[in-house]
Amino acid sequence: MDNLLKIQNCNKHFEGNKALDDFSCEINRNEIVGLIGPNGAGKSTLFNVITGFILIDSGKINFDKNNITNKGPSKINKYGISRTFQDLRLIRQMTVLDNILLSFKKQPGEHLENVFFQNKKVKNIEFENKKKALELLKYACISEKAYELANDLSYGQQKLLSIICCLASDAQLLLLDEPIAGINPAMIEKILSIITELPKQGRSVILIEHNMDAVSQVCNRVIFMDAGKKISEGTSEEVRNDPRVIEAYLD
Amino acid sequence: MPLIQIFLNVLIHSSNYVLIGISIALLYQTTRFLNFSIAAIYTSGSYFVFLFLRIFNFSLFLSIIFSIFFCVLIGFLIELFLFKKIRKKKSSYLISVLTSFGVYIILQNLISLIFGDSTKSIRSGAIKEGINIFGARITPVQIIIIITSIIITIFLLLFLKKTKIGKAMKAVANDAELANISGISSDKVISISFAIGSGLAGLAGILVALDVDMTPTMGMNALMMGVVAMIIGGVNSILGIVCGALLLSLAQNLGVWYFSSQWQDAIAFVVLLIFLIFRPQGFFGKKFGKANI
Amino acid sequence: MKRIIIIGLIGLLVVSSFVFVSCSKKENIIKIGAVLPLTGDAAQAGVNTRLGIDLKVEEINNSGGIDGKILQIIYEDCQGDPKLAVSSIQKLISIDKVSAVIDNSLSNVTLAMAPIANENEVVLLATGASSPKISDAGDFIFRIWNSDVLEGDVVAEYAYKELSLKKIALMIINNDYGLGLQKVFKNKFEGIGGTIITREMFSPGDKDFKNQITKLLQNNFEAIYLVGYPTECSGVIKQLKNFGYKGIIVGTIVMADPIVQKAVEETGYDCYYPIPKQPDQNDPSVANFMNTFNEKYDQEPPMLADVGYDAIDIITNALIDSKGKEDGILIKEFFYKMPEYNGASGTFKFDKNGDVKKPIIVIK
Amino acid sequence: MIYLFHIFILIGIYIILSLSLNLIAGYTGILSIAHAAFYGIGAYIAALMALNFNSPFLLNLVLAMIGSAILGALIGIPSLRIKDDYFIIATFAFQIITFSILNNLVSFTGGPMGLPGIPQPVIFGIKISSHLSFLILIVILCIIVYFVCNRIVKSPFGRILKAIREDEVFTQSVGKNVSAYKVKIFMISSGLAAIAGVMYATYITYIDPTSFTVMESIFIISIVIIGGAGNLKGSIVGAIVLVMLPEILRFVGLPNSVAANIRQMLYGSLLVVFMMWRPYGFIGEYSFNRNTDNG
Repeated sequence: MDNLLKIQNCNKHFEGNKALDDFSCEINRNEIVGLIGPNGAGKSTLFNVITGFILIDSGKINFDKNNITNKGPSKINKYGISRTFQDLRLIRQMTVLDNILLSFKKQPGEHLENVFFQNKKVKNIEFENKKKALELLKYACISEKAYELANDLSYGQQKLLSIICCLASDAQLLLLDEPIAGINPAMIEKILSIITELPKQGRSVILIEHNMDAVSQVCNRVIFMDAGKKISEGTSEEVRNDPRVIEAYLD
Repeated sequence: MPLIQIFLNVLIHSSNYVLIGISIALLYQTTRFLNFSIAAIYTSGSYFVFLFLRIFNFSLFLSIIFSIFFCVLIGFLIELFLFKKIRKKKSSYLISVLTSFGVYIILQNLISLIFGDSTKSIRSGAIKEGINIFGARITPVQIIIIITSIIITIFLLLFLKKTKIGKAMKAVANDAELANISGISSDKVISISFAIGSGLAGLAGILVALDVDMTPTMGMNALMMGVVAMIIGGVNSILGIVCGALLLSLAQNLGVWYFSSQWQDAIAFVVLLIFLIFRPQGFFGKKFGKANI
Repeated sequence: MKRIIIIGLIGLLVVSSFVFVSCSKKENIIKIGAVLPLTGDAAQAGVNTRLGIDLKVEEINNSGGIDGKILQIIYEDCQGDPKLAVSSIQKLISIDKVSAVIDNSLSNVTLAMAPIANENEVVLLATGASSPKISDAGDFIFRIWNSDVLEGDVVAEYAYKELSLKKIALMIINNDYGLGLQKVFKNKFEGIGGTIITREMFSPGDKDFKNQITKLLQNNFEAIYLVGYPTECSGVIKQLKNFGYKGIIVGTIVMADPIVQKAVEETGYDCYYPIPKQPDQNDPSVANFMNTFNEKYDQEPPMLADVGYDAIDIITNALIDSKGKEDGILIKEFFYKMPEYNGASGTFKFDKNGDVKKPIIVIK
Repeated sequence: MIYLFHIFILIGIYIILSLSLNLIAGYTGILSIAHAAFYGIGAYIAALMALNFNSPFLLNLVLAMIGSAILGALIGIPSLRIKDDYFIIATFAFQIITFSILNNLVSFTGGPMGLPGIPQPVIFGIKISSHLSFLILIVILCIIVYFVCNRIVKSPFGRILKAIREDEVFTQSVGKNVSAYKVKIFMISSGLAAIAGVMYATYITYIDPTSFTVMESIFIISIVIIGGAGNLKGSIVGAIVLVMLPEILRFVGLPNSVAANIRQMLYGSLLVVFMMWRPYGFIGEYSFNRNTDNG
């Protein structure tokens, strides 16, 4: 079995609303899965559940043989899941470079005692990380923005940056919440090309997206969900032609 | 243990905590920050009465009416010249909190500059023994305080439930932007809640001063008790605040009874901390729904 | 640009403070410092004392000053805060170069300032501080207010012997004043055979005492010993009445304050409290004080105005004695050898601790 | 001259206080009005140790810092559950309770009578008693505290603090244990505040609970804000300006009856004016504005 992520029978209620209703799915290694569905279907809730920002009422989530059910967000990130947010979160008052540096894992300088000791080691690793970060920026073709505030980037560049932050954290699974919504076509191309590259680096992706063309372009598999339930699963073609999906959209 | 007396004490104290608590909660709901300037308006209420009553020789009733009017005016002006502008800049709650604290310092010192620091009284008539109820004592003024608080609370409850403005306030409290979109002017609603909150705070100050006189620094303590009542009860529920006020004054009373009177303040704030940590939504507050992500 | 403004601003602050420091001393003026709580919870005490001080200064300057020099008081507001008081006295001594410092009724403030006064050899004359600890605060520390030891003893004895009270409840303000007096009173009263039934406390600035009174009145006693400042005391008395308390109230000298007097009058309680023996209108110095005060301010002298008045008077006497030489040591020596002084607040004489034993009588 | 030394010593004490509070308020974005409580706890621990056990100054200093840091963790932990306004109120509660304990445990803390006669520090056999030597000591301590704070905020550790200030959720999502960082920074901040407390206690040689009230906390916050939150130099500027200002106002010659009230009103106005028109303070980097109001 080559499951990276396995979600089993997850339930989540919000004041009577079922945000997740007995939801199960599996994500394989090196796979890009599209998660689609109408607004309020529970897609972002699913992301929040996987990354530990929302606790589930029942069910089980396994990641890479670890049980990550209802673990804290920072812990889950350490297991190797990284995410972006629908409302695009970044540390806007810090530079682009700092945002990426923040995302690296296992930084000795982040331990309090190392603020005063092991100066050299901290400096070396900080230097290494900086190099890696600049490489990543180069890869994304925005290295000239490295020392600007994240806030001063264009919307598309910010979305790009949030994906670069995920890359910096060296995650095996990336959860991308509408990474190309509302940005210009050129930027969409760039982001999609980065996403398609990911399986080659040994990473998997779950992608929430409304743009069906993009989804069919990059995703190996598509999951359609509505009202917290998984309605349909398969290639984008299959899902698109599934009568239950059509029905859900008509509602 | 004099149960009846303790019961009466709790009633008197909590009727005051309720008024100031609701006043703070109204403002908190619509503006989303803790407004310290309410403490100064609370104090101003009683000092305005003193001004009209003792210096202009108005009747007590007329003084109170005028005084509440002026409290409303002050609240309205503060909102207009400070907090509205801060909101326009989309500044965070901290800026508003600190501004309101500055306003409190200014107003409180203004009052002590004008009236001096010693106790001032607005009672009328001689100091009499309270009415004896099975050995417990309560004065007519205290009865009036309790009744007024109950009436005002019920009135507010109905006002928020039934009237258009009340409903608009609820809408703004839930989501100011959404309310704006659906045609409710959040600025207007906030102004109204400032007016009502200030009036309430002024009235609370007057009622206390009728019972136990006044000093320029009395507002801060009252504000904190109101905040404690509000948090224990839950910001969104008037009934919750009533319960919070009752619980707070009961805890203080029993604290004096079982421990010692010097721990009164500490007890109130320990109760507050317990609630903040274990039940931050208060008695009747709904548990936070969706995590704010 | 921003940086320049800020550096400029700080520079300005520092320079201006140096300018102030180097302000030369003016001729023909004798400066006396007064560190009083002019704002905050204890402000009333400070404000009252100032009335007395201003009155005496005006009298002295109208009659030609001291050796042709004009007396000037420099007030500092300590807000009842020891830290501010320390700053104040530092400033008074090293910048204004005052000849002496007067302070007010807060013992913790006096205790905080005492080391500085001693170090700089400037007399610190407390007008109302009553903590027993002040007796040992140093050579340069004087007070013209009785130590609590004296007052508590007298009142306890009076309550037991003259009023034949055997069971007393305590109602005490929770600060050094209240706790200090409570200790003295309790020791004395229990020592001579009385019983302290219970004790309730309230904080400075409290206005509502219902909880405490409710608990207090559950006990069986003959009188309440009430210690607090005028604001709280008047509140307690009024609320005791509301609760239907019928017994006696024994108090401190604070009861002499007009605010408390008014409360006692309105409630009609039997209220016994100690005062320095004499405020007897026939005494010329007292009568003079009462009259001039009334003339100037159009009101009866409130509590602590008389000690402010006397404080200036004895400092003036010391300065005249030293021929206008403003030397702390000379003033100190004058105080120690000063004969019995008859002033607005009674007759007194400093003992070796710089304390006075004003004769106390208990009045109703 | 001594008066100036005295003012500079006070400025030094407030620089330490505001630098340490800046770590929480300015860098981590958590507003706490319990800072005077830690200041007081430090002062009391050192004073009680010196008075009861006659223990050496440096030991007292270290113990005060540790004690205060432990209590700092105590208030840091609720900050994980309690947010924003409610946390301000919680710190307020902590402040009141601390005051109440200092004031009411008479047999232990001396209660309202305070603790007089605190011995002055002796460091390596040198007795620090004159104003000048105190000033030198406080300057040294200020430099050390500044160095420590500077090291913290410039390090990757400090980067996380700033990230928490700007967006807690994002910081969590990149794998940082926000709770642990909050507790740690609270401990550091309270420990540093204790240094100021120890210096105050040994300088004035007398402490009582009224020096460590809510008003004191608010004064320290005002220093941080008016100086500039999120900038260590801002704290120094703020401390100099706010401590000097009332001292200078002493010389302005306002009529006595109104001077104190007017001084307070000026102080209130300063707060309002800065908040309204210059929330960054003199040279701050953080204006208490968050891009995201939740998290």
